Amino acid sequence: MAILVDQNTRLIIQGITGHQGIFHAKAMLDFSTNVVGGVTPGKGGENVHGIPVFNSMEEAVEQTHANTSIILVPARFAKDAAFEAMDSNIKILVIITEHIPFHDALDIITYAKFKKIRVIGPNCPGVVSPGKAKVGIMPSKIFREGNVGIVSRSGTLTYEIVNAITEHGLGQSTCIGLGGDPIIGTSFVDALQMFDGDDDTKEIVLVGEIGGSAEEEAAEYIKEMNKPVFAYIAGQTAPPGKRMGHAGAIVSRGKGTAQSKIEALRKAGADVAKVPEDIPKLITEKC
Amino acid sequence: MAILVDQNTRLIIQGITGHQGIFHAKAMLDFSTNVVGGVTPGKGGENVHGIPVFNSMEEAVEQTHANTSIILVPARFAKDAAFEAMDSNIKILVIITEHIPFHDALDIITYAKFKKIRVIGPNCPGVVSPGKAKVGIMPSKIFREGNVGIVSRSGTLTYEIVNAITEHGLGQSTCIGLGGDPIIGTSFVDALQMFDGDDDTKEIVLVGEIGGSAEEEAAEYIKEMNKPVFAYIAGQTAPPGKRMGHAGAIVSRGKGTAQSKIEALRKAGADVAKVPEDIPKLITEKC
Amino acid sequence: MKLYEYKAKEVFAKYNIPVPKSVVVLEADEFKGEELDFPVVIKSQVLVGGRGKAGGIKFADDLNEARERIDVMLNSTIKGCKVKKVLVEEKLDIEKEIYIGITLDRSASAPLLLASAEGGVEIETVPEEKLFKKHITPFLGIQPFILRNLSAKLRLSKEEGKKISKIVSALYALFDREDAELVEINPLVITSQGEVIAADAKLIIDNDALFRHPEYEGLDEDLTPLEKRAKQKGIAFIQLDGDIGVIANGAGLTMATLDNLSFHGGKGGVFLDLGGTDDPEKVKEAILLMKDAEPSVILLNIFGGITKCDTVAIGVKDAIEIGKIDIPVVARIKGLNEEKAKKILRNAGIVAVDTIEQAVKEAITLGGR
Amino acid sequence: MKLYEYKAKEVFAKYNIPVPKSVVVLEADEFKGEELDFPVVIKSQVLVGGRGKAGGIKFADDLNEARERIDVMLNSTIKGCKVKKVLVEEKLDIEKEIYIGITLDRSASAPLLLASAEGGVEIETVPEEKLFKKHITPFLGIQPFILRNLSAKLRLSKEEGKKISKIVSALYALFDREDAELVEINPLVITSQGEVIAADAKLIIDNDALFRHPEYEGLDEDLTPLEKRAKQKGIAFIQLDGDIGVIANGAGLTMATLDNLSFHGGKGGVFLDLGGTDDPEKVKEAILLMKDAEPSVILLNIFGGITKCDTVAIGVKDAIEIGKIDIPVVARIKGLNEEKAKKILRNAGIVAVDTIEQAVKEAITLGGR
Repeated sequence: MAILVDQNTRLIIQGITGHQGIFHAKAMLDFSTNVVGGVTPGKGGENVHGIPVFNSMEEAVEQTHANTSIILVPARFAKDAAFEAMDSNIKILVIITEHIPFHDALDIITYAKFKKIRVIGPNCPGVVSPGKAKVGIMPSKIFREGNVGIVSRSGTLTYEIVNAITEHGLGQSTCIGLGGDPIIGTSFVDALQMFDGDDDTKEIVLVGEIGGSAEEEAAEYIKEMNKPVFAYIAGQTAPPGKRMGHAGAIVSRGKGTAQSKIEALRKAGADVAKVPEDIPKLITEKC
Repeated sequence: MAILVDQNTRLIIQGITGHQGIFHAKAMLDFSTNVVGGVTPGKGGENVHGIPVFNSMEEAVEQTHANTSIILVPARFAKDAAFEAMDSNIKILVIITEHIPFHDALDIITYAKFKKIRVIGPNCPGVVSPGKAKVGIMPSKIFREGNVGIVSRSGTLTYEIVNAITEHGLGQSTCIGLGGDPIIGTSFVDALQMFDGDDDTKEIVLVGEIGGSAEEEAAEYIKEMNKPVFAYIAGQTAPPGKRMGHAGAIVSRGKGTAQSKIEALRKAGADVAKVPEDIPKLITEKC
Repeated sequence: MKLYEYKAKEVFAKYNIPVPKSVVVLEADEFKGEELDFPVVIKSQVLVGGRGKAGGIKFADDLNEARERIDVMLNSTIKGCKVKKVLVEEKLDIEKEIYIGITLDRSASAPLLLASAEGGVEIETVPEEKLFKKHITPFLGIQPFILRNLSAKLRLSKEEGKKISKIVSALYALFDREDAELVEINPLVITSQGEVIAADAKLIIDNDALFRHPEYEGLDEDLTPLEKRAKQKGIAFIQLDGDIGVIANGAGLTMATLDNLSFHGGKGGVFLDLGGTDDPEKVKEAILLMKDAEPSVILLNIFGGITKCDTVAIGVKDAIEIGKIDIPVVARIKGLNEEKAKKILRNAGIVAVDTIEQAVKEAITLGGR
Repeated sequence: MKLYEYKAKEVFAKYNIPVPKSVVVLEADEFKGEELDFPVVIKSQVLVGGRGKAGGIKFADDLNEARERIDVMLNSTIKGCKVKKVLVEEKLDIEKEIYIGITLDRSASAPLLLASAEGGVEIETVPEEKLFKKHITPFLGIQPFILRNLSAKLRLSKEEGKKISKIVSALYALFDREDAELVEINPLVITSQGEVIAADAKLIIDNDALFRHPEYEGLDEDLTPLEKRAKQKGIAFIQLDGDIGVIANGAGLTMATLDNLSFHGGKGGVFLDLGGTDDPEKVKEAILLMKDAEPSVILLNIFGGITKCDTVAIGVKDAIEIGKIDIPVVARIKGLNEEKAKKILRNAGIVAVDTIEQAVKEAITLGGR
């Protein structure tokens, strides 16, 4: 089954003719993702790796019946691209772009909530359901079909963990990168709920980091779950008041510490790994 | 069963200490409506006919667990009152106030759609489910429990028809006044759908008028319905380009004529009465 | 409130929407010819559509010709509207005509932005596939992608697209901030020099929002003197073609009464909605207004629900006495305290009947025109 | 970007939020004493909280006293921050202190308006029941009812409520239009004369939105020279307390590496996130930046997914050669082309190991401080 993206995904790539767009269009195609079109204003009629390019989302969705879109445009154009996507008939919107102004992200996420559109990101590596579809920029080779659902606020750190899981002989149902910004469309709780209802997912890995209280909220939900949850929290030695690379990774006014998150998750029954490399071992030990 | 308002209605009256508020609070109470509170900023702690008055909707809903609110405040304060209601935990909002600026109504209705709040009105007489609850300003005495569902864009004209139905020995399940403005929260189609799913409603009366295309859209829906629909359309002799009392009652650029509506309704299988007085006869003849 | 073109263009200019250089003239010799370069366009200021075909728009190449035509126009009537002002504008060197409008889509409960590369004609006649249409979410307004898509649909050049995008954004700002029901530029002209100018301007302001736009108060409107008086009193009053004056409470009921009248061969001369009031003062105002409209007969149709019939009846009786009204009155009055009301009315010499059908027939007989 | 108080107050004043009369002083004798009425407050301009308790706020009754205190303050360090500017303000006649702030509630994905009648203290210490809290829907902003409820909660008089409502509306406009992450007035003072004045001002502007706010560019910030350089180059670089410089690709991985280091008894001195790049230029910049931070050892942790490990390795090798870096480097590099990469690094004299644990242990040994 997997969640969010699969064989039924019909994907539009917004910004397909850019450097990133061209590169990742190929990678997503190679992952057998059903990429049905791309959008770059003014370049309608062209094609990228055989994918038709349209001038607007409206046109693209009309022509291709797409249900999902991925945004790979520069930060200052991302809000417009997101609104255009949400005003077409898209149900799932993955925003890869980083450095989107936070007030723009607020507008995007508020509108998405109103229109019941599932937004992943911004500033995220996307979503991968191995063997089915990749809507994102994660490296394809590290994945393998399996039953571990992964949800994370990080990029490379997630790849490490995915890779370790794969090398350990396990595989993934779906892997979601939520994004490193303070305002994101999908939370840990949202993802846990989806994994909870997914038959293909047997175990869940949660990769959190300092900042905010999304992990604490996840812990509340984990209490009610039957599926085992394994977690890792980055930033245990981060000093307060500093943004650790991600706009959202900051301990501010004593809130959002790794300690608080780890404690909440442990209390909720999750296995919290000391270092990311321990995750696969913890899974096989328990399951 | 009835629709929208019934024994489970827990009503707040916004503007309860005004002239209209005091009068209609009594009338609604006498109709055995469950009026749980009123709101007038600055008058918290007072009471009207024993109904506690609160300073804010937030407080009122917190204290009374209200699920419905009725707005009886002057037009220039109506938007604020509506937003306040929608930001509390209200599910149904009846806006009686007339002459609300149309851009204010746009904002209210747009926000209501986003928040999935059912708005009736503005510029409407409200909703009555005889024997259960009245959330509005319709005269109480004309109603009688029964199985005719009534939905109308008009006020007094509806009272006439309700009264005629009652005098004819029939009764009403629920009577909804949608409002005479061009921008209203609930359409004929919305109301027909609700009546269609209501066991207490056996026949439906639709009272339309010139302007817009809500009746034509209703006709499309009526085609798919099993319950018989009886209709009357006012303004058959209205000259184009003139607003006939209601802001929404205008034939403009050849659109919104009574003829077009009557034709559409007839084609859809509704019985269209020549004069409002004929409605009860048509019902008993057919049912 | 529908604004005259010259007034609408003043508002447009406030929002930096380019309009032609112009002067407003009330008498031919006010126009000196120095204010503008010739040739000029002379446009009758009337609030009806299609004035061009009706002779309401003329051109002039010099001062003499201009004054002559202004004079003729100021003494003319366009589609029943007396021309009181003309707008004299520099003639544009037209390369292309565009249509831009923002109106309300009632079904969608949203503003609708409409544009077409075929300007200068009625938008209703433009085939659907040539129209750019986009609903605007009030909280979001005109986002850049909407302008991009509009430019693409209208096949505008980059330069045209830029200028027209600015105008569309300004037009939406105007629509929003001025509480407009409709704004329309038809045509929006692209000149041979590549300038983009609003050659015409349509603007309707929401009457219900005038309380926050005092600048529009007292503006010239296309109302009869009686309609103006009614507006001041807050009474819904419309003059119609026929001779029978109809007063009812509620817009729907008033319309239904007029309809019923027409089924029986009568013809309404006045639509007067009393609304949900039984305030004797307002009832009196209404009756006096009706008197001054000089109908052959007054048909009163009251359904008293919250409104008490007897209170209305007293108001009517008083008004008739005070106003010394000798126009026959037929009343159908039903609902709360109807018996009392009928008695009051009959004592005042009014025909008070039980059904609307009786009332309508009686009114037609009494009117007898 | 956190603004200094005096700068934040300049922005406040643009939005008509009343601030005290003041001057900014860089040297004691710049202050002439004529600009303001005595007594005055002398406030160190530093970007740390709690400066009052740390001696960063003083009062003066006359010019001499003021200059003396300014001089002392300009030569002092408050909580580790060197005082470069002081703000001298007329002292307010305080009747009441209020707290007003707008921040982001990440869980709700919405701005949160916070207010309390107990101003002048840290908002975290105010008990929940005394706080006014309201999430603001971005598209709706501050509606009148919110201001009404705020005034009621804070038990403001009608006059106070009016003035503070205006300030709250202005503060939200500022928050929205200036792309602020946080705005705070603590305290908002009500004087004995009934004036309402922002005695302090906190304002953080979103770095990612600076492209549309060029007016904030080049503003003084609380960054180390290296951090400033990193910011210009677009590299996420943070100086920490320890001695081991950590470079990794991705913020999460960099944090995880620092954490791992600490579990083994090491201490990170630099957080440097290379991001998703294998651009040799950027890699070089990063290494040179790291060199100038003078760590005892550099720990490189790369996971190559999209990024190719060998490209990164070449960048590292080049940077070490060009920068003549003699700081020991330990690399753990994994993923795409990892074998190639390890060979390149080893040839450049870098310790290249397989697991992060090995790398961490090696780094601690080599650093040896």
